[in-house]
Amino acid sequence: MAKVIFNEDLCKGCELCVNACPKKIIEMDLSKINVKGYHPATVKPENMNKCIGCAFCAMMCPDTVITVIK
Amino acid sequence: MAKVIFNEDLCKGCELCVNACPKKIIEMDLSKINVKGYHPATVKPENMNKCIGCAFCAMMCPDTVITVIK
Amino acid sequence: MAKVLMKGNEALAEAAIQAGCRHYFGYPITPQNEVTAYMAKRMPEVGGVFLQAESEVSAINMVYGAGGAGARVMTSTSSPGLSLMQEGISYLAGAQVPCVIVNIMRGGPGLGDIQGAQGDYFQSTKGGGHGDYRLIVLAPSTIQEMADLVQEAFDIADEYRNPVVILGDGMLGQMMEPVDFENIQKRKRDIPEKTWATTGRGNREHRNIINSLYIDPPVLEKYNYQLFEKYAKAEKNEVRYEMINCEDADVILVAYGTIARVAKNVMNIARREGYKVGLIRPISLWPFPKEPFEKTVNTAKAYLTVEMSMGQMVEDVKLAVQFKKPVYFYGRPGGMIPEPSVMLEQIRKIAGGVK
Amino acid sequence: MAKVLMKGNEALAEAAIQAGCRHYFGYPITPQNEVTAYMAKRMPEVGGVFLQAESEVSAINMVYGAGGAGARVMTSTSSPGLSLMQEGISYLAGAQVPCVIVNIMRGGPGLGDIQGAQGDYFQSTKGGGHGDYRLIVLAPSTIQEMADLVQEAFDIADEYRNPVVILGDGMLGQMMEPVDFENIQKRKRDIPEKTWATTGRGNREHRNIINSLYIDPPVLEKYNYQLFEKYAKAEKNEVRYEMINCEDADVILVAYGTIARVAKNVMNIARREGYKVGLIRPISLWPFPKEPFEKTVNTAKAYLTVEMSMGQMVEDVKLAVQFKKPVYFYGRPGGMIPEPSVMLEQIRKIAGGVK
Amino acid sequence: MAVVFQKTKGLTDTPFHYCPGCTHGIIHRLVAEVMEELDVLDKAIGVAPVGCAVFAYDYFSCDMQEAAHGRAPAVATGIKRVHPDKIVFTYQGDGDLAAIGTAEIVHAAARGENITVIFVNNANYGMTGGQMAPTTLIGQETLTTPYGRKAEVNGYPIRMSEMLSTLEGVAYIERVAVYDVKHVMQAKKAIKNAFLAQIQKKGFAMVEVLSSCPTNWGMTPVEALNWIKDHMEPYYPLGVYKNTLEEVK
Amino acid sequence: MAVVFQKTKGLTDTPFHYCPGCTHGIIHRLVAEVMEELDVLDKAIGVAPVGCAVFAYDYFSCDMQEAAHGRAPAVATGIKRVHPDKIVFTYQGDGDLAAIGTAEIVHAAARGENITVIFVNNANYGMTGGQMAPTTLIGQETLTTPYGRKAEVNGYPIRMSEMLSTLEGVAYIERVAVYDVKHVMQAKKAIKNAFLAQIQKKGFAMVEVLSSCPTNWGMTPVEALNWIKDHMEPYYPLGVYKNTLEEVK
Amino acid sequence: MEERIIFAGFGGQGVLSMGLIITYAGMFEGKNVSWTPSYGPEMRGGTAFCNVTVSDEEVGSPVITEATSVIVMNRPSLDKYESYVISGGKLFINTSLVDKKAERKDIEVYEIPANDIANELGNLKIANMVMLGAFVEATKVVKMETVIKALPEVFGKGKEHLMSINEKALYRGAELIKSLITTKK
Amino acid sequence: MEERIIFAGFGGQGVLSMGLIITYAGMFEGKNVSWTPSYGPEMRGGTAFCNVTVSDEEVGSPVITEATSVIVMNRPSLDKYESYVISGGKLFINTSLVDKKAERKDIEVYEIPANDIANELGNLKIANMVMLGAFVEATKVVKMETVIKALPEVFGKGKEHLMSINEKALYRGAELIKSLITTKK
Ligand SMILES: Cc1ncc(C[n+]2csc(CCOP(=O)(O)OP(=O)(O)O)c2C)c(N)n1
Ligand SMILES: Cc1ncc(C[n+]2csc(CCOP(=O)(O)OP(=O)(O)O)c2C)c(N)n1
Ligand code: SF4
Ligand code: SF4
Ligand code: SF4
Ligand code: SF4
Ligand code: SF4
Ligand code: SF4
Ligand SMILES: [Mg+2]
Ligand SMILES: [Mg+2]
Repeated sequence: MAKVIFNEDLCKGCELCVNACPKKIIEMDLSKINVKGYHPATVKPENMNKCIGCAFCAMMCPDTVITVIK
Repeated sequence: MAKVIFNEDLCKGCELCVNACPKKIIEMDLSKINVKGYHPATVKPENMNKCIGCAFCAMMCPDTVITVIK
Repeated sequence: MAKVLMKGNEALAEAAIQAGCRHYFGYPITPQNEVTAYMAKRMPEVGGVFLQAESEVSAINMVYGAGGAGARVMTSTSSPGLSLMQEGISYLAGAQVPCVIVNIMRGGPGLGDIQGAQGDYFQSTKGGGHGDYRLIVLAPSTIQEMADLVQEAFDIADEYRNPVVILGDGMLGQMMEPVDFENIQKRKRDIPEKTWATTGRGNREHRNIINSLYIDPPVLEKYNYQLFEKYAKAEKNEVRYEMINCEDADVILVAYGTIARVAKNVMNIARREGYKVGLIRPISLWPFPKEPFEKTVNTAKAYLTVEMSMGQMVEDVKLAVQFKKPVYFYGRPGGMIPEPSVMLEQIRKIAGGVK
Repeated sequence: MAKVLMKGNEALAEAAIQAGCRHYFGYPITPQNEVTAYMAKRMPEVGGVFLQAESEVSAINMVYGAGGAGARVMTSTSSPGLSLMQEGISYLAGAQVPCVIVNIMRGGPGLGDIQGAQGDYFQSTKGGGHGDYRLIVLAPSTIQEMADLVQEAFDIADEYRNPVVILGDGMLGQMMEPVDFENIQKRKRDIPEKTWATTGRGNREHRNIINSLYIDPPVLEKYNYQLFEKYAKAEKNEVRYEMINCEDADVILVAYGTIARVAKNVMNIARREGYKVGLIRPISLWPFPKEPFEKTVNTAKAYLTVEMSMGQMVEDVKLAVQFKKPVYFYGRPGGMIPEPSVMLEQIRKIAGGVK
Repeated sequence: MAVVFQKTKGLTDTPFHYCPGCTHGIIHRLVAEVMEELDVLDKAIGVAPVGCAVFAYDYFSCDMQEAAHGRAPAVATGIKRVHPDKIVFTYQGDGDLAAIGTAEIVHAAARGENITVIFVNNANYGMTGGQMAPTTLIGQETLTTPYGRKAEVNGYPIRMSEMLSTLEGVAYIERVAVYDVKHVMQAKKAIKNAFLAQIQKKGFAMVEVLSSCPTNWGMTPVEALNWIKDHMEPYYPLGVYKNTLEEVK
Repeated sequence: MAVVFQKTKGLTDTPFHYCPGCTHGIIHRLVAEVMEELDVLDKAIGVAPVGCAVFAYDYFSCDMQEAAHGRAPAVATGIKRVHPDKIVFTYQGDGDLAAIGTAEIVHAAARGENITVIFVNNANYGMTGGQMAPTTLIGQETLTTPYGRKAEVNGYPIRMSEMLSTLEGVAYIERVAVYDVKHVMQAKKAIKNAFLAQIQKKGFAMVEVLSSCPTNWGMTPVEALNWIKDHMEPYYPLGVYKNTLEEVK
Repeated sequence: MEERIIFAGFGGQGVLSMGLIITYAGMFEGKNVSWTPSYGPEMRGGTAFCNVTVSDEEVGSPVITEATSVIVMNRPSLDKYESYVISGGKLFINTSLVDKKAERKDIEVYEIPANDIANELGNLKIANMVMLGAFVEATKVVKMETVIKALPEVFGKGKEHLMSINEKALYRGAELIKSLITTKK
Repeated sequence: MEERIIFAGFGGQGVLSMGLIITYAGMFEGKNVSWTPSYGPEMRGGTAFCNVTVSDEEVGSPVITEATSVIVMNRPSLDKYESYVISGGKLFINTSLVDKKAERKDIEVYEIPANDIANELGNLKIANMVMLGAFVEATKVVKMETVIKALPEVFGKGKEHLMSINEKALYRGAELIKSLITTKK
């Protein structure tokens, strides 16, 4: 089982991680605006179990928002 | 019959014409120093008849000293 | 509608085109990018040439080529870019190639920042390049004046066969104000035909040569003297300045460009407070206007020079005042704007009890 | 044998090496080519680096890299080359990178000629680059002094973390005089360790960064003030000049570099004719020596500034004399040397009847 | 559970100032990861350009110098000649490297200067608002080519990797892209090789990275990645242009 | 009797200031002859460099501009953009073109600037007394490589023709030499082509001429010619590197 | 009369346009005007702001340190610009994105939930217009009809479809003020 | 004592070396000295010259406009420098290459067929040494033995084979002066 952790305040809402995730589990949290003024990326708790820990999201994230644990 | 004319005062004594002449008739006039301080190139009158007007000398002269007539 | 709202950089560019400039060479740099962008858009519309050079070094040498070939030509940049142009500028002055060079100054030294500043006064007026030469340097303080002076600059350049610098700052480049292009007043000048330009020999008898090399010192010396005769003429005819409320002024503010606007406000506030304050605003930084100082030095008690720098024009003010009256200085470097409140305080201090 | 006969350019180069300079980056230009050639030969002998850059622009930026990395580094050039270095120089000053920059001036503007001249005074002392900064500028007038000052220049650069300019002219670069390298007097200085240099982090806690960008204006402003505190210290401690026969002098000649030698001769001749003539020779052009003028302004009747230019230092002389006494000027541009006879004539005229 | 991916020690804690989705951020990370993996952070000295990456000195956790626009290779040369055993790299944009800094990069390459150059080709001048770069494609609209770049006026985009590969001093040149994970991984390999070339004292090494500028291209970050692939890659073929490296296991 | 060879009208009456046997003089003559033959002297505008050819403006009998060191291509660009129908050429040395002026020549070529460049490669800086040029051969002694040019220190000589030929804007590039009559004739043909390329509005054209510098090489003029052949030509192969010309009869 | 106004918010919230619209309107009404944007490295994000002066006299400093009004669209802008308001001046806060209250007591504070209203109107992007409407109504720097006339100058002519929604937002903002004032009374 | 000397001729006639030798010799004799060459574009040909000052005092201008002695090795140099000699000064003319006479009457003129003598000695290149010998003998600026000591400094140490021919030339030049002076008497 794998897990992704978002350092939310660094996120700029670019969606490159969304685009990269093979499992399509990342989405933008429209309910939040972070300190930078963006909707941050997130994986809903109910989807986290689908994460395979491939780290594609992290590799495409330009802002080192994502940590991946497996 | 061909003839070469040297604009002597332009000559810098570099001997490129000497080197280029297939007939080896050009030489430096050691008896003269021109206004620039060089021994100018020349063809002795007795050798002028050997000139074939090929203009090799003129083509190699860097200082446009030589006119060739044929 | 006569007035249009425009950024200073755009007004400058449009005014150049209206002055007949059809060749622009430049390299992007903040805070003058709008000039480049505007030219890129407009030049093709008027059949002119906009070319983005590979660097400021190239740009200024393209200006040399085009100016030498007879075109009305312009380049624009900001401080670091101007530094890179110094060799080219010395060549332009040396070979007497007319052109207009715009410097929308930013904070320095080095990379500094990108806010408007006035730290390049020395560079433009004393010669950032090598050798003895002079540039005619004009400093607008409103967007309207930017448009006015650019047009005049091309005429001066052509009349004197000399580069003319428009010295603005980032603030002037970026701000928007209404501009009227229809009623621009220019001095009537006898602009000689460019018979010296390299246009191809055609059936001309002589060859035209654009050059600044005079390998024989006595010849170069003579050439220098000729240049300085020209400069002397400019010192006589091209001095520009604004002078407000100076007749009865005890304290006279001296400022150019953006900060002169602030100084004008301060003058008004101080007047309201009862201080007799005036303003001298040099518009031509070279030739530096000595006249307003000569006119006021006997009546004024002191001068307060305000600059967006550590103090550069203040040297010329001192030379103009000839130490007959004190010359104070207040400046802020790095893109900061001198505070009206500080100016007021200084005025109060300088004026002392006298209201 | 203590004294060796050397060209100024060579003495300069040798002195740099003796001062511990092991990195030289430069680009050939007359009349300083002997520096480049000497360095090319000597540096490998002492385990140093000589690198011919692809241009002066590159050379000055190599200097920036090497100086920022902690080396004692030098470049040399002549007028047009200095103009090309202006952006880099503003960066060096802005990032506080110590280095020595040699300008062996020639006639300008533009390509000009290659004889010695003094037309780059403004460029060096007022700032040919953009923004508010200062260079410490030293002007030797003999070959021995060239060697002396270069050695001191490296120490000053390191003490102040600032570029130091040696301003010579083609004459000084080309002429030969005997030089004594063994008895060079240098001031003892506390030269701080270069803990700021980019040497690789190693086990240092912090990273070292060489930089002149301060994008936030208030921060840049503060940084500017810091720089100017440093400059104020230099203005206090680094003023150098020579003063001869000034105590009783009616007319004081003011001259630097090559032409100061001629002025000294003229002073002697004039003294023999019975005129009370003195000489002030600024050695540091920035900070400009005000002291000798303060000391003499009450006793002298007038000053005569002599330059191999159209008149540049004369502005600083006027500012120093504060218009308390007349300041006359005699100069020749383009690589010509002001005539002793003309100087004498002027002295006679200025001194008037008074002998 | 183990950490599969985390931020490299090659980067400081300062957040990037880049626009959302700008791949400068990815490239930074790759360079930093490579330096960490090669264990050279304590002896690396980087040179930041003028361009969007101007603050690179705040991001890489090694000593840094900020160069004047285009002069990073000269600055790096100065540093390397003082510290031949340190690892010196530049990070430059296409305006910086291929326009104003042309002479500096050509001569650093010709000298075989033993440095590593990261060359970010985003087909425009990002920092100044999106003007034409030497690498801007024909037809591409920018602030200074509002009617699209025209060959008759502005000439042709320069392929720097190809041009510099003609020089003998060059040890390694590769062109990569960062538009998807696979290419990001390839890019990292190339960057590692370019540092290895320096470690092996082989001479000049450069990696040209095709990168996005969503802001000035007027696209979403994801669209911008596709644009790299669809428009840039065809004109700028990926691959190794020169390689004199010894095999390293 | 007819005149077989006489001085071209493309040259003025001013005698050259070049050293005895310096082949700058030959190259000048060829350029002038070509302009005369193509009948463009009345619409030619030349740009002189800084280098031994600095006085070229005194020699060519057309309008001329004297450029700053290395900037001739930028100056020529300025002229050409004002007078697109005039014939604009530069005459530059290897220090001028391949060192300080690298950016200018690369970008003039990349732009396909419709000008003709005569590039005189004499493997050193003649005018300033014989320093290393970017074209100086490995091992060659010069004022600034007193122990011979070393690749480790100074890198490798640049082959400009090869490098510039990678650029799309280039219409014509040929390298020639002037060490004997046959090669002088070939050089003239190349120069003519480079002017024809401009007349045909094909873009950027350059002829690189391997030339001698007897003074600084420390040789007699005749020895210097041989040195071109024996030492320069092997490193700088002669030939056409690019040609997009239409056939002209 | 001299109004010195600072508009501030995130880049992308349209604060430069707000300022521009007022500038055009001021010009149309024959006032002296000047508009100065913040500019910086092109990189998006961070704070954007502009300074607008509308005056009967010549405009002095284009940079405002003593503002008659300040409009803040996000939290960092409030932190930065609250102190710029002159005593007795006006501060407009976009409460949709700013959770903090103003600290100053010597100024008039208007709390406008601009994003929420814009959301109601069906387009988050017009939050700035809501705020602008409120500002115009509260300050009367220019007339609302001149503001409407100025819209095409800023958004481009021919974008009439955008205009109606913008107008609607402006009036909603204005109404809010009217009701606030009524409330106050 | 201050001697200000100009040496002038074609490039290649060794005029710079003549000046250098005197400079070294002056230094060896404890005088203040300075040597300033002409320098220009590297291109060979044309006129070369140098200025040498040997003085008991500090050397002022390194450029000489009022020479105590002028040595001209060719015709253009005579044209250019004859006027530089101070009244009562000395002018040395290489009559082998100069067909013109000096015009000045207020100076001492020495006519030395330097090339011819060098030719006699079997080496045209040492014409400058012949002239130098004459100059030293006529002016006594420095001693001949110091001149001999200075030769290796200029021509490089270890070139002893060159020295003897140079010395011979120097003495032949000196003899010529002696005989001239004898003749005069
Ligand atoms: C001498 C000089 N000229 C121009 C500039 C302005 N400038 C800053 S960045 C830049 C271009 C950056 O483009 P690029 O190198 O492609 O980097 P990017 O921002 O695209 O990553 C320019 C022209 C400058 N700072 N200095
Ligand atoms: C900015 C600048 N830097 C340096 C010089 C000095 N300089 C004059 S010519 C020259 C080199 C000339 O070499 P090259 O271009 O090869 O021409 P050549 O003389 O060999 O024909 C140099 C460095 C200068 N005039 N201007
Ligand atoms: S690690 Fe892979 S599966 Fe998990 S969120 Fe990231 S991209 Fe998706
Ligand atoms: S890629 Fe990174 S910055 Fe972009 S949305 Fe995902 S987490 Fe946020
Ligand atoms: S024309 Fe031919 S044969 Fe006659 S002299 Fe010249 S080279 Fe010799
Ligand atoms: S080639 Fe010309 S300059 Fe040389 S020797 Fe012959 S004629 Fe004289
Ligand atoms: S402007 Fe372009 S290159 Fe620069 S940070 Fe933004 S997206 Fe990236
Ligand atoms: S120095 Fe060399 S290139 Fe220059 S003129 Fe003399 S021989 Fe020719
Ligand atoms: Mg880019
Ligand atoms: Mg050369």
